[in-house]
Amino acid sequence: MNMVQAINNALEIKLREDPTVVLYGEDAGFEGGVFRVTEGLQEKFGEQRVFDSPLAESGIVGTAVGMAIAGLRPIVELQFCGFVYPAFNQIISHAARIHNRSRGKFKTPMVIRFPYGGGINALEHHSESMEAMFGHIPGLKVIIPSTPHDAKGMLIAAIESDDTVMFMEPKRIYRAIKQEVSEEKYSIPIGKAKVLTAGDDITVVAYGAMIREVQKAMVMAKSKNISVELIDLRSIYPIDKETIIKSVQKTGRLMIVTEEPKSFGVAAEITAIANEEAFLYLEAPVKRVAGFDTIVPLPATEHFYLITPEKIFYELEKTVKF
Amino acid sequence: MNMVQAINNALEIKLREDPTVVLYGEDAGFEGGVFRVTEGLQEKFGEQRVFDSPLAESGIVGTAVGMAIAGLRPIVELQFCGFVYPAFNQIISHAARIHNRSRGKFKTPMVIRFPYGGGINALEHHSESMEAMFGHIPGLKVIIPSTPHDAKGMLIAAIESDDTVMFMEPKRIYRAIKQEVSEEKYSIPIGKAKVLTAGDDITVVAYGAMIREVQKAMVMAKSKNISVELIDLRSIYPIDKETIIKSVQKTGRLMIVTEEPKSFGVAAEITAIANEEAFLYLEAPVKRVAGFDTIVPLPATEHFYLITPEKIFYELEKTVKF
Amino acid sequence: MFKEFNPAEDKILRVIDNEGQLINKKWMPQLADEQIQKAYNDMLFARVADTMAVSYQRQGRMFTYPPNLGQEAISGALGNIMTEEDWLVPAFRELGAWLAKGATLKDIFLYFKGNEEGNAFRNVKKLLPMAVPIASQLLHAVGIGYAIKLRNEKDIVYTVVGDGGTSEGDFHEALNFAAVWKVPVIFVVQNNQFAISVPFSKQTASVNVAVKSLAYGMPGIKVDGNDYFAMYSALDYSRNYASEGKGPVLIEALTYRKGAHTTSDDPTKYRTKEEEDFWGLTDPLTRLNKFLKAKKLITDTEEQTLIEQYKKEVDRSFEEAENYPPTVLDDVFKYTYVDIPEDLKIQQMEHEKFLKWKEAQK
Amino acid sequence: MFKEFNPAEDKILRVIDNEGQLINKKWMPQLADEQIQKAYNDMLFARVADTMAVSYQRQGRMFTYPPNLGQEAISGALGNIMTEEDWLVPAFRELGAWLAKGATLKDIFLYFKGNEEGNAFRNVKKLLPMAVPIASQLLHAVGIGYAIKLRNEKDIVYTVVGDGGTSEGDFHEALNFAAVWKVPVIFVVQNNQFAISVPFSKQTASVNVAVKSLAYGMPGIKVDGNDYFAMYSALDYSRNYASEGKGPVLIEALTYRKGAHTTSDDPTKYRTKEEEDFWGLTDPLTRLNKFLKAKKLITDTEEQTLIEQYKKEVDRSFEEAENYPPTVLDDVFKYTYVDIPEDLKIQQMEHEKFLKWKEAQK
Ligand SMILES: Cc1ncc(C[n+]2csc(CCOP(=O)(O)OP(=O)(O)O)c2C)c(N)n1
Ligand SMILES: Cc1ncc(C[n+]2csc(CCOP(=O)(O)OP(=O)(O)O)c2C)c(N)n1
Ligand SMILES: [Mg+2]
Ligand SMILES: [Mg+2]
Repeated sequence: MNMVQAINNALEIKLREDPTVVLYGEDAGFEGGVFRVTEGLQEKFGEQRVFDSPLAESGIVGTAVGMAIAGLRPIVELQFCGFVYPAFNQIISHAARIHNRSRGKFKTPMVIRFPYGGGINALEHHSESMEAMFGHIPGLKVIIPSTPHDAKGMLIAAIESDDTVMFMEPKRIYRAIKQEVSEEKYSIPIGKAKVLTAGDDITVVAYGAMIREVQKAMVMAKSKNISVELIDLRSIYPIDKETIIKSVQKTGRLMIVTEEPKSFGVAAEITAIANEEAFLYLEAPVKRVAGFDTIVPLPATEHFYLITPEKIFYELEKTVKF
Repeated sequence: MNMVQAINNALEIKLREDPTVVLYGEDAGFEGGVFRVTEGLQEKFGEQRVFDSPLAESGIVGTAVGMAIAGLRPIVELQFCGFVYPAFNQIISHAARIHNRSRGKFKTPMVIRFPYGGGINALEHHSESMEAMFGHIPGLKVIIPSTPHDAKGMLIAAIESDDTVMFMEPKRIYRAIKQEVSEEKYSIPIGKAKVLTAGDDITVVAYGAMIREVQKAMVMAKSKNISVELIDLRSIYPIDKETIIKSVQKTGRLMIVTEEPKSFGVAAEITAIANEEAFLYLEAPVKRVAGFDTIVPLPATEHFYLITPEKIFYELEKTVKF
Repeated sequence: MFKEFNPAEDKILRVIDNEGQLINKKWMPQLADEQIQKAYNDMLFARVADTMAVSYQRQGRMFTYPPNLGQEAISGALGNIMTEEDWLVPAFRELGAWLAKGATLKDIFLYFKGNEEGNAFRNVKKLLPMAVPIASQLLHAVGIGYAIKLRNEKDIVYTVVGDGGTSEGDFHEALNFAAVWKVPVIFVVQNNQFAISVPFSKQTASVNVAVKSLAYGMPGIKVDGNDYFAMYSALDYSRNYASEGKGPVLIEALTYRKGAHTTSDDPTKYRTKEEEDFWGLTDPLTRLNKFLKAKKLITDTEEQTLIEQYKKEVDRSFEEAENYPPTVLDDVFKYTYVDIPEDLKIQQMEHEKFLKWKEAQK
Repeated sequence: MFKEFNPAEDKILRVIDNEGQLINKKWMPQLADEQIQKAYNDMLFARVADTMAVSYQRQGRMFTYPPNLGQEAISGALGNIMTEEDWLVPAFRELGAWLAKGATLKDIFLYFKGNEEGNAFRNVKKLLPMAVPIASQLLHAVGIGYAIKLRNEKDIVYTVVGDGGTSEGDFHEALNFAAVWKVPVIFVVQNNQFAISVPFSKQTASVNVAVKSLAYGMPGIKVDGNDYFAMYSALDYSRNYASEGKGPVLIEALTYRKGAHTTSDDPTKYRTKEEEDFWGLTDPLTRLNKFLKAKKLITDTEEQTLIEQYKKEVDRSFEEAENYPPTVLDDVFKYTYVDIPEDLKIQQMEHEKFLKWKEAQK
């Protein structure tokens, strides 16, 4: 399966086994979504459970909050990360807070899914990576898969979570990676990072579409005898400090690769964590390889903005040599 | 003047000297705002230039974007930091981007003012500190004064800036500090931090209402012979790396005091900067003293959440002793 | 009813006049005397509690509080219409409705004393906590309506918002979604003429609020919100409409916020004595009282006795709230997540360490 | 006009029928033959350019492009109504209107080839770049209208949005602010029946879009958007209304998106051949062509010649766009701020260093 199929499969499993699960969004019903992630689900589960909504993101998230309060488990699709902003008030003021506000009387078991990230030659607002903003909001959980296998297991965990989960889909690799994925139900716990490759010289933390880019850079690194320990963060919040710290204690060096704007991003948080918990182990400054603090350019210029394996290797080598 | 008066004075000066300046928001016209910051301005400059708007934050910011495009310099007031979210789409997708999108043909010289922060026994959503989110948005400038004097000079600079400026007002000290403030026009450049107290043992970076709390902690520190260098950050973005780094190179220790939720906050960014630019000077882990990653509690419980001088001193001492 | 009171022609449903005289027999609800008496008593209780809340606040025993004075008929009617199975999705100025839904005064006071525990209304099933971000709660009502419809249940969702709230994008999205999805939601707009200091005329240029229903293809009706019978009648008709699966209804309840916006507000800054006097004549309690007196269902002495009794009850509830145990650190951390992240637990533990250290310093 | 075509009764303004026959003399605009011919030619040009844009995209020479096929009468009329002093605040599917406002095809192609420089429309003063977040641009139009009013200028602001866009909160807030502030803004809703795959019936339950004007106290009118004369007439009337200081107007232009949503979309998935055929009969160019033919103002050969000429022109513009110099790193950094932060300059310098290193590796 590719990631689109794996997500579709996870949605199907949960829609089948749990009658409280509903799924909706702009074009998410009849057509199956602009990326065809929900294709076929309306046919299988009917218009009452899988449906199109009017074009209004605050409306989509706000109604989902209500459904969740009333005992459903809504999954909503927002069309692109750049179109989540109209829903911010509902996300921050309600989806993230009803449980706290009602002192546990009501909860909001809901999933807000949306594709994010650059590299697909898209229009303006279609390439954003805003995970740090969500990570900063008390009450939200924020997760990002990097493989079809993880996408399925993490989405199932998200749907089963009693907290609101932002499930961000790295659309650049929606169809780029194929993998054996079991048709059975399984879930991958929220909040656990995964060491993808063990190594000695430096720890690299990345997630989503950046994993593949780091892996390409690792081929170059290998030829220079640099041994990289690669961690797939998977969960932006809660963040798996333990896995990161353990690795940094071993390698003494840390680099973070993210496609978000650099300032005030996830990479800064991870740097702060390493600093707080592994200060005495750090042999070089933690390196942030991230997007520029600019708007993601349109396709003709985006190649300057995208983080390439060369760029990763370039910074990797410098950090290892520090 | 207190900070309310200083801000009012800055608004008056710019309304008087620049006919393109207009000022509006919910209750900002006739009544002079819920905190009386704009009091008297409608009387002085008429209903066309200082006015009430309908209750709709996206509308307020979105129309300001249009006004700015058409050559005005709108200043809009949003009632509380917790009510900025409905305007996020207009702020992120437009106020921060029109200049880029039109390749410099149009710009958005506008100021978005709003009170933020806790400590005033307020209702839910009235105590938030979301500066990190704004700092993360390419295209925005984000500034926070800590004194009446700074508030006036920084606001004048913000109004004169050709970029969109988020001007966040620490409402907890709106009336708490009185100062001689010149009636004359002056401005304080955006992006420059200020060393408030020179010291040797540790650098503390703070801003807004936290400055006063740090100063109280410094009294305790002094009695223990700890010499603190206190920096008022003033500008969240652009961030004045130079001033911070220079100080850390001298003291070898850094603590950041912010009232925002800790994870993915301003304190993480400053930690990352210190790590990148002063790694070899750091003698202890950079310490973040920040809010919990929870929702700010209501008044009966807020004292647990608020950062107190004792808490600052407690962490200060530990960091110095590290 | 919806045709008869076409909001585009700015018609208004009114059943009794300011003197408590019946002026519209057709829409006078069929209520037993005891029902009317009970309604009056509920409204009176709400008024007593509201007035006392303001004075507790003045005494510094409560934080900011939004008075309900003058708006009692709306929640009075709501209270008599709602069943236990119905949902109430309130804003923040709904004292009477909360009470009608079964919330305790103790909880309400607790909340305005700054303890979020009061907002849980633990003893009431289908009552949402108060929502502060204006108009945002309307979408929750629509989502709940969707769940009801999906499960083929019979509940109705009542949700309330102010005139200022009609300007927010969420108002629009909520009404639009509700009508497209045909969910059983009754939107009640308390048009009390002001959003803090901003008068209705600066809020919208439409002839009234009810006409906004046309934008969504749902019925809308403007009602004298200070007329208990008119409110009851409109709610009753709307409830039947919604429960027949015909979809949502928008009710504009014309009223006047006689008090301040909140206890931190001073309305004399932005409105005149004449205006206040004009609206004073429409007071919902006075009108219903006159109606009851004409029917000899109440006397001044009876009313006085009631008021004294209510005052005691309110004071008792307030005491309960005052004697409520103080909050603890755990209250900050316990509910941000259902499944609490490890890191948050560590933040709590570290703060406990600090508190111990602080204690030790003394 | 607004009374005659009451949107609450779902009236529609139509001037010629599908056969190009005049059916409403009263509202037939007084246009000279040459004006009508010019309008037709503009629409034809837009159609040729649009069709060719789709095929450039198919050839992989352009990125995603949103076709305008079938919606030419709306922008054709807009183009003839707008003056140089007027503002146009477009969404993203406004090819004809951009061209009418003076934008060059080269710029438009450049934009859809992924270069933001094309979106600046440097040669046109009061044309905003295209806005992608649905309905958000409407508020900018209102703000511009406010500036015009404050400065006592005479300009009119035209702004365009789709039927899907009417569901967004910003649509509501924009119309409400516009009416309260009484600004000279004309809102044109291109109701092309679809928001990507979602049909109008799932977008709203209101009888039409025009009736939504009642919610704001502004006039609204539903117009046959595939009838050039009806569109012209409605825009002309609305412009006069707005320029008399009476405030904003909402025009619903009923049309049909004959093409795909964008070049990445396949409409056969969600609509039927019958539906497409039905709307095919209302094609705006065919209708105007029939009208012109009946008046002997155009022949098939003339039209063919025009098309050939336009094709060459379009190809020339496309070539210009293709030959436009490639972008440089500076294009990423130059415009995020007017006053560029030091740190951003450093990010750029560091990336330059990396690019040099990379170059050196080869
Ligand atoms: C989104 C949002 N913006 C601003 C506020 C601040 N605020 C609180 S009440 C209020 C006025 C509400 O007016 P209305 O909707 O008429 O209700 P009323 O207070 O009259 O009951 C405002 C602006 C808020 N709570 N939420
Ligand atoms: C805020 C926002 N949400 C979602 C999208 C994705 N999107 C692009 S076009 C479109 C449909 C627009 O429909 P309509 O307003 O009818 O305009 P049309 O495409 O028919 O011209 C959607 C959902 C967007 N651009 N902006
Ligand atoms: Mg009100
Ligand atoms: Mg459309």
